[in-house]
Amino acid sequence: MSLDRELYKGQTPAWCPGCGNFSILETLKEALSELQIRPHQVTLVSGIGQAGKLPHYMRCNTFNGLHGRTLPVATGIKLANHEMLVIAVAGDGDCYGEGGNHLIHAIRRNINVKLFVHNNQIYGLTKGQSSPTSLQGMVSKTQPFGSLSEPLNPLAMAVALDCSFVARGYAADREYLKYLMKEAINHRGFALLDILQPCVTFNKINTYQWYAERIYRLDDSYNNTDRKLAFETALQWGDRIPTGIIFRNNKAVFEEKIPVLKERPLKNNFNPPEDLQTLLKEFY
Amino acid sequence: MSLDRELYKGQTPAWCPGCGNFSILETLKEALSELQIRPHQVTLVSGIGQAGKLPHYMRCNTFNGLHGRTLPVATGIKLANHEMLVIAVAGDGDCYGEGGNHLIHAIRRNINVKLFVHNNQIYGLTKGQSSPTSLQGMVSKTQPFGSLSEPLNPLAMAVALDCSFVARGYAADREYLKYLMKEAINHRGFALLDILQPCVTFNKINTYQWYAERIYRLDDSYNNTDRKLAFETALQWGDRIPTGIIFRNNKAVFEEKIPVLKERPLKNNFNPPEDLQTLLKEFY
Amino acid sequence: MDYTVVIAGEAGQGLQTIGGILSKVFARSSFHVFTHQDYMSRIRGGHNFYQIRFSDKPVSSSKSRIDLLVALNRESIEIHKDRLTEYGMVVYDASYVKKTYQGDEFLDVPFESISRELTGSSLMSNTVATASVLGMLGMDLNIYEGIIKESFKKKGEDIIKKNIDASRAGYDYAIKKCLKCRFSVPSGVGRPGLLINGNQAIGLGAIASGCKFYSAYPMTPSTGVMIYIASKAKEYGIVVEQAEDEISAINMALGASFAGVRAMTGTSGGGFALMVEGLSLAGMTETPIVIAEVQRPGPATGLPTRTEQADLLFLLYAGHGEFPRVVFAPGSPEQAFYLTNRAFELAEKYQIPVLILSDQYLADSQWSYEGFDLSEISFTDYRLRGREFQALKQYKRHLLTEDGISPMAVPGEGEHVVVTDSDEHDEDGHIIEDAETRVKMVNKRLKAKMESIRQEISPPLYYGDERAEIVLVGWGSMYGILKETVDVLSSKYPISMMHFSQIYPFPSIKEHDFMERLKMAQKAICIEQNATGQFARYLRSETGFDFDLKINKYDGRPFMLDELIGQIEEII
Amino acid sequence: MDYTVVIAGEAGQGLQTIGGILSKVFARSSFHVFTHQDYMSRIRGGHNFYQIRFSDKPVSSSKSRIDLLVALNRESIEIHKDRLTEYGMVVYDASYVKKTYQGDEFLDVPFESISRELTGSSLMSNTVATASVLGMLGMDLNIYEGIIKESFKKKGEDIIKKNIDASRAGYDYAIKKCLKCRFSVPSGVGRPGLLINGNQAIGLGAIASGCKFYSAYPMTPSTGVMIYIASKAKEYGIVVEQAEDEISAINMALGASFAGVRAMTGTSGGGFALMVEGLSLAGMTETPIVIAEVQRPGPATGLPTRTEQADLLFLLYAGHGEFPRVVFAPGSPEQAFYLTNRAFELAEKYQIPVLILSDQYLADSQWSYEGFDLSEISFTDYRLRGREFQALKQYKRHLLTEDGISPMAVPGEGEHVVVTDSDEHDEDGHIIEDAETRVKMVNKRLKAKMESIRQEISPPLYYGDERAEIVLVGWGSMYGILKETVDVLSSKYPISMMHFSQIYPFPSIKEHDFMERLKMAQKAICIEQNATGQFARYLRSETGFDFDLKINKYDGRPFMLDELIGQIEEII
Ligand SMILES: Cc1ncc(C[n+]2csc(CCOP(=O)(O)OP(=O)(O)O)c2C)c(N)n1
Ligand SMILES: Cc1ncc(C[n+]2csc(CCOP(=O)(O)OP(=O)(O)O)c2C)c(N)n1
Ligand code: SF4
Ligand code: SF4
Ligand SMILES: [Mg+2]
Ligand SMILES: [Mg+2]
Repeated sequence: MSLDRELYKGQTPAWCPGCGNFSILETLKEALSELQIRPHQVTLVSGIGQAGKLPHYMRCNTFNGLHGRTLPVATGIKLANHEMLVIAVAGDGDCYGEGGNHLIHAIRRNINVKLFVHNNQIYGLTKGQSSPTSLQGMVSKTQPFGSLSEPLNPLAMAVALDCSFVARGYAADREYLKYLMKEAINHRGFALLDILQPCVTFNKINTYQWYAERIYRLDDSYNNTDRKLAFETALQWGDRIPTGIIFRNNKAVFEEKIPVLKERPLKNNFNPPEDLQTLLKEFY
Repeated sequence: MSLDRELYKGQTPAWCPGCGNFSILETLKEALSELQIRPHQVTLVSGIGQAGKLPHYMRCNTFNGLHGRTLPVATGIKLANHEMLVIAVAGDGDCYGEGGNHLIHAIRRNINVKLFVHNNQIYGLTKGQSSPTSLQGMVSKTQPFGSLSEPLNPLAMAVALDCSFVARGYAADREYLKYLMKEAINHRGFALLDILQPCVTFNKINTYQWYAERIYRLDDSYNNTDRKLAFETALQWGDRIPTGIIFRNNKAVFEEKIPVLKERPLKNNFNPPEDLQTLLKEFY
Repeated sequence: MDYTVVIAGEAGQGLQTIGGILSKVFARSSFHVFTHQDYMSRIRGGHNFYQIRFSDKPVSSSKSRIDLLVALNRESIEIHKDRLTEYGMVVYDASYVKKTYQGDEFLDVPFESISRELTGSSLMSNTVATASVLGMLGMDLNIYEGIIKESFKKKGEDIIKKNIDASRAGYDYAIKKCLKCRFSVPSGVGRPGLLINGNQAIGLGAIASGCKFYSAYPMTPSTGVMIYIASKAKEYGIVVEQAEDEISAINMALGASFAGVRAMTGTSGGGFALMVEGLSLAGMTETPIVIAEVQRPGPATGLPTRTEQADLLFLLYAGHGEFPRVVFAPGSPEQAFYLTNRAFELAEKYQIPVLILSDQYLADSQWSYEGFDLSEISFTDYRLRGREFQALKQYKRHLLTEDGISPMAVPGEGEHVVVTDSDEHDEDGHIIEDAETRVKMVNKRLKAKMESIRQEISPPLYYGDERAEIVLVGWGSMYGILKETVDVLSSKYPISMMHFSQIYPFPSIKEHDFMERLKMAQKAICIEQNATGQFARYLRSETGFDFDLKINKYDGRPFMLDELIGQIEEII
Repeated sequence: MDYTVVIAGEAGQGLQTIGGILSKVFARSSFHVFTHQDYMSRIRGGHNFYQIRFSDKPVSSSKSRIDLLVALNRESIEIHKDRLTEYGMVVYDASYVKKTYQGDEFLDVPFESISRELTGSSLMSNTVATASVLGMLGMDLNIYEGIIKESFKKKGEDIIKKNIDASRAGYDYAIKKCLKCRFSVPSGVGRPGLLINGNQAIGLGAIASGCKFYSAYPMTPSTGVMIYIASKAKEYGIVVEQAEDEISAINMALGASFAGVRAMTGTSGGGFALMVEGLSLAGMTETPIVIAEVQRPGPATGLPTRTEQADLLFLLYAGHGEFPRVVFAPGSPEQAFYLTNRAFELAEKYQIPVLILSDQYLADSQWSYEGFDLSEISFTDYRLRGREFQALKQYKRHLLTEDGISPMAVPGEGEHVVVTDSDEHDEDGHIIEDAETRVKMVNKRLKAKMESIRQEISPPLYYGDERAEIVLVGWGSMYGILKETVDVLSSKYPISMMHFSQIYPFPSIKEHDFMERLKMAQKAICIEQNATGQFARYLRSETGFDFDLKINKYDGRPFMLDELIGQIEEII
């Protein structure tokens, strides 16, 4: 039995009509409702960008922080309350540009946080500069000679870092996206779900049509526990772009390795210690 | 004919006796002298850490900047003067921890900068906290439960990012290290050379002996242009640890794609424009 | 004659284009023009407006009341109709907004259907709208037609013709139907004016000063500086690099500067917060850099597209440790242009970071001018290059000198090596730890230089009654509004303005007597767009002077002329 | 009786162990102890020293002159021998330093060969050295033996025995050979003392306040706080996380705080520079956080292991936009302990960032105390949890209230959702852009709270002559030295100290009359460890008061008591 989706109802989105973000929002609500996760049982942590506004458009605990800093905040929340489902919602500029370092280290930690990246291959909110995933040659007002850098392949990078769950979804393939979201949420460990998201206003290259012509779902026979295969699959980008769970493993989860969190969430342990004298004694 | 190595003579190192940094320093001088690169033709950019002190211990142009920020400074220098050889000298904490984001994006740019990482798998200068490459379980005063994160594999990450030159050296294998340094310097494009460097004071796990038992040189038959093979090779870490050029490609170099730099280095172009009236006219 | 035209609608409806063109027409018609923009942090929808004031007398601020409202949607009418002046008019497209408004003040011009009839598509609706405004104002269409020809040159004759047809139809329609229009716009006297906003002026000033390297990370409202410079990169041989983050942006610029080029970065408060460590690095390594900080209301993300002046104290003291800096806060695009040049000169001469503190109000406001005097722009190359460098017997990057300025050579241009260090260092640039060298270096780097730098700082600009009893004190983007306020109120009161644009170091009160004027005034009012009165606090820390009257606005919107005048009259 | 013992040698020779043990022996012998450390930014070699002063009267600073120098290498003798007092002694191992010094002041104790003879290895040389000092001082060996037993408990009886043998041998040797020793150390009166340094005191204060989350990136001289807390993590159920950088450190702590635990981070100036955007985020989201900033000389990397007070103004105004904060600068470990507790209380009560500004001098200096009064420690849980939260009909994280304090609930503990935002937001925490809500939120978040917070701030500590003509003003780590200076000079002059440890907001001058004292003084001297007189400038911005006498030290070393007294007497 899914929960009533009205439960998650939030403010009216300020996104452009037709923006890929709408489907991501609706799909997330669906996934949560099907998983029977109530609004107060999940915290969405977002940064700044169009993607970062998502939590305002639904109802749930929300920390909408700084551009690029979703993962540290999410990590802090998860460590303070590991019973909470913590999802970081980020843009491609947010998470692969400004916040790139945190991604590397969140993956290394394998903290049980879910990262959903709205990858529109552009800086949307700031009006169309190229992002780390923009294709080479994309011209913008700040890149008059076109984007000169090789686009970041977040999935290949994640596989290289032995990320415990690596997947790609597509905003317009909602059924599959919902499945991927649910798998990511159910996975124990850090999960990166990169979601290709058309930006109808600024990204005139990677349009709905562009994606539609290229995107396919990985089939059931695909072995997503094979790291080398995963690496090869992650490198596919061109005429055919795979979506699905590229890689997963079952390595130990960060917060489970911390002895202090064994018995209860840190937040339940908020009182100061009573035996301060013991501490003081050591200084004599 | 090599240049006289006295040319590069600098201050007396303040490193601990036996530290792996000494061989890196001497090897670098040798490599430069054999390549006949004079002190004023190279700029070393370093951060803060034991590795970051290296430029003071030789003679050459030096920008010893902030912890973690070698690559942006090096990028700025290279863009201002692409005729200069620019080498960034960093520690593992410096470059994979604090500065992790810059590494990703320097690789994406493929700026023709060389990055030599003194990877001692520890924070040396700050007295032995674990670093991003420390093995799991390494206990330190700030990690009482041991390092809980999976060590970063910089080579696998670089291969995933399609870095144009990816190599690993070992401080104590000086001949080979010199070869790798020279190859990195001669390569056109961004080059990451990760150098395993024993820290005799704080790293009691990854000692000279530990490395000696594991390290081998990739043999001549190894095809370092095969990205998948490179990925597999980069993942080797355990009983046997490969050194050598793991991966290379010949993709276009960043600064060569910038039309403005076609004719001469930016620094030679320092005068303000004469036709300011033209600019003004557009505003009428 | 002094009219305010407001174009209002949703993001994405093209109101910036209409506003931009109308302003240009007014400026080319040799009127004085002042515009400001009010927009939301979204790409489509919501409510934005573009406000233009033009007059045959100088204008440098906006007013609350609207003479002509171009309403692109229904909401715009609801929001702004109470702001209309007595004979104010609203022009709109009733069929588009699906409502017909009754009343003399409403003029329904079918933008869309005119466009569609003439060109087969609704694409030229905005052209119709623009031209109808000119019709209502009784102005000529020539200048607008000229602009159409320029802007669509690349798109070909057909597009030009369609636009011209659409504009004529809109124009004629408005003239015919707007019987209630009482506007009377004289035909221009004087020469066409230059129209420029704060961001462009900083970019222009940078290029004029020989800036060859600009690295930044996009951030509203500073991105305009980057966009302007990027648009000239190819022609003027400039490298513009979008960095992965602001930390990288400032460190790249420092690298480029070290290597021998004039370098700059720009951002807003949140991005600047990330640059603070790099700022301190510039201080320690004595690497010149110019940083534009275009403020928006904080803290944190705040109101990303609005205006505030709340980063002043932050900028004055940003960075750990002590090092010299200069902080400028231009009051107008003109000041921004000249001060950016001065920023580059001082940065290079003293090998220091120079900060240009702007804000969204200045960044997005256009001012008109007869022109800029390019002969006021200076350029001195303070670096040791080529032969001069080669000829030296020895070279020490951080040589101890009496005035604190060490020779700054371009690495690679001579056999000597150039060494600098973020650690405390000796004259050679090598790391040291002893107390003696430390003290010498602080004395050289900070103390010796700071005193000379102070000599370079001009006193505040004083405007109005020489013996004013009321002195309005402001800084940065308050310039235009304070100046007009003085103009308006000077008929009633002995009033003047004291405007600070060269903020730090504080202008020498030994050599300039401006503090006397302040002390003599019966009422000194410090007017700032922030909640805590940062400039007042700064002035007190420098002079001990305490304002007892302050006007602070912190809702993210600029002062309107009449609003400020009202507030002043209330407290004096 | 008032002796200064200095242990000097290379990094890595174990002088910190010797110094640490000797200080502990003195404290346990019920003497008053003050130590400070001088070390280089390297792991081996160079020159470091550890200076201990102990006395039967309270001591809170170091002196230039040395009564007993333990020289672990030759350089140490050369560097420090001129600092010896009239009957001062040097103890050293002539065979190890390969030189025998002539003169009554030199005592050669063969640390190494005694160790080798007794234990077969040179490993116990430092034990020999430590004990020889006790012998020279004519003190008892019991306490040291007790310490040996405690510290080597885990290593087993054999090691304990070897150390005890070595210590006895060294002790006996010194007593026998040191015929020139004139030290006279009374046997302790009173109870053994607690010995603690500034970093430990902050860590202890944090744990005592219920801090459960500490995320940081290592940075000298702040790392000690992290190390102390980490050492107690398991026992006290604290999560200590080494972040990938300082940006992550502060954002993690904010996340943890949002989720319901008391959280803290610590760093030094350069790391703090990277946290500034996060600080502003704490301000906007009203998330409590405590940040320790342990200063070292800047700018940039500066002198990483030395001391300075040059980040004051930076901290007061760090962060873009305006938001409330509290800044404390404890003057001693005792103050650090209590103020850290107060920091947590205020952070939670007002939902603000609280900054603890320390420095290397305070961080690494040990003070002795009879004890700390744990009943002075307060704890109130200001959060809405469990039933209380569940019982609410509705919940708004940023509810507008008269005192500006909104209910802070722990997410997940009730059905209501907890929403906050770095953008300007409404009561629910959702993003807004309108002027009205903006103004209300600034009034709530900043203005309403700031006034109540000011009421919580205590006036400066006044010590000495009530009608002093000379008032020494200082802040932070200047406390100990100023206090002793007053003690010494009060026989000659009517002198007093005014010490600020609760820096920001500035203590209310309406409610406290400390400024009157300052104005009445004939000479007010502001004494700071920085080059520009930051506190003096801050005081002026708050009160208009201008110091005409200032003493500034910026060589990275702390003031010595006699040095400061000399400087004061020179200018008064
Ligand atoms: C520190 C900082 N730098 C820059 C910005 C300005 N900024 C806001 S959103 C954004 C990029 C948006 O791109 P992305 O993250 O891809 O999100 P999208 O809008 O495309 O969803 C930038 C640069 C900021 N808010 N903070
Ligand atoms: C912003 C900042 N954070 C922290 C430090 C303190 N710090 C100096 S070196 C260092 C780490 C050193 O480790 P690594 O980079 O691996 O270099 P190594 O000393 O091991 O060569 C740290 C954390 C600093 N200087 N600046
Ligand atoms: S700009 Fe692009 S990403 Fe942003 S709302 Fe519009 S379509 Fe979506
Ligand atoms: S601490 Fe380690 S890395 Fe640093 S100098 Fe000593 S041995 Fe080398
Ligand atoms: Mg994006
Ligand atoms: Mg290291």
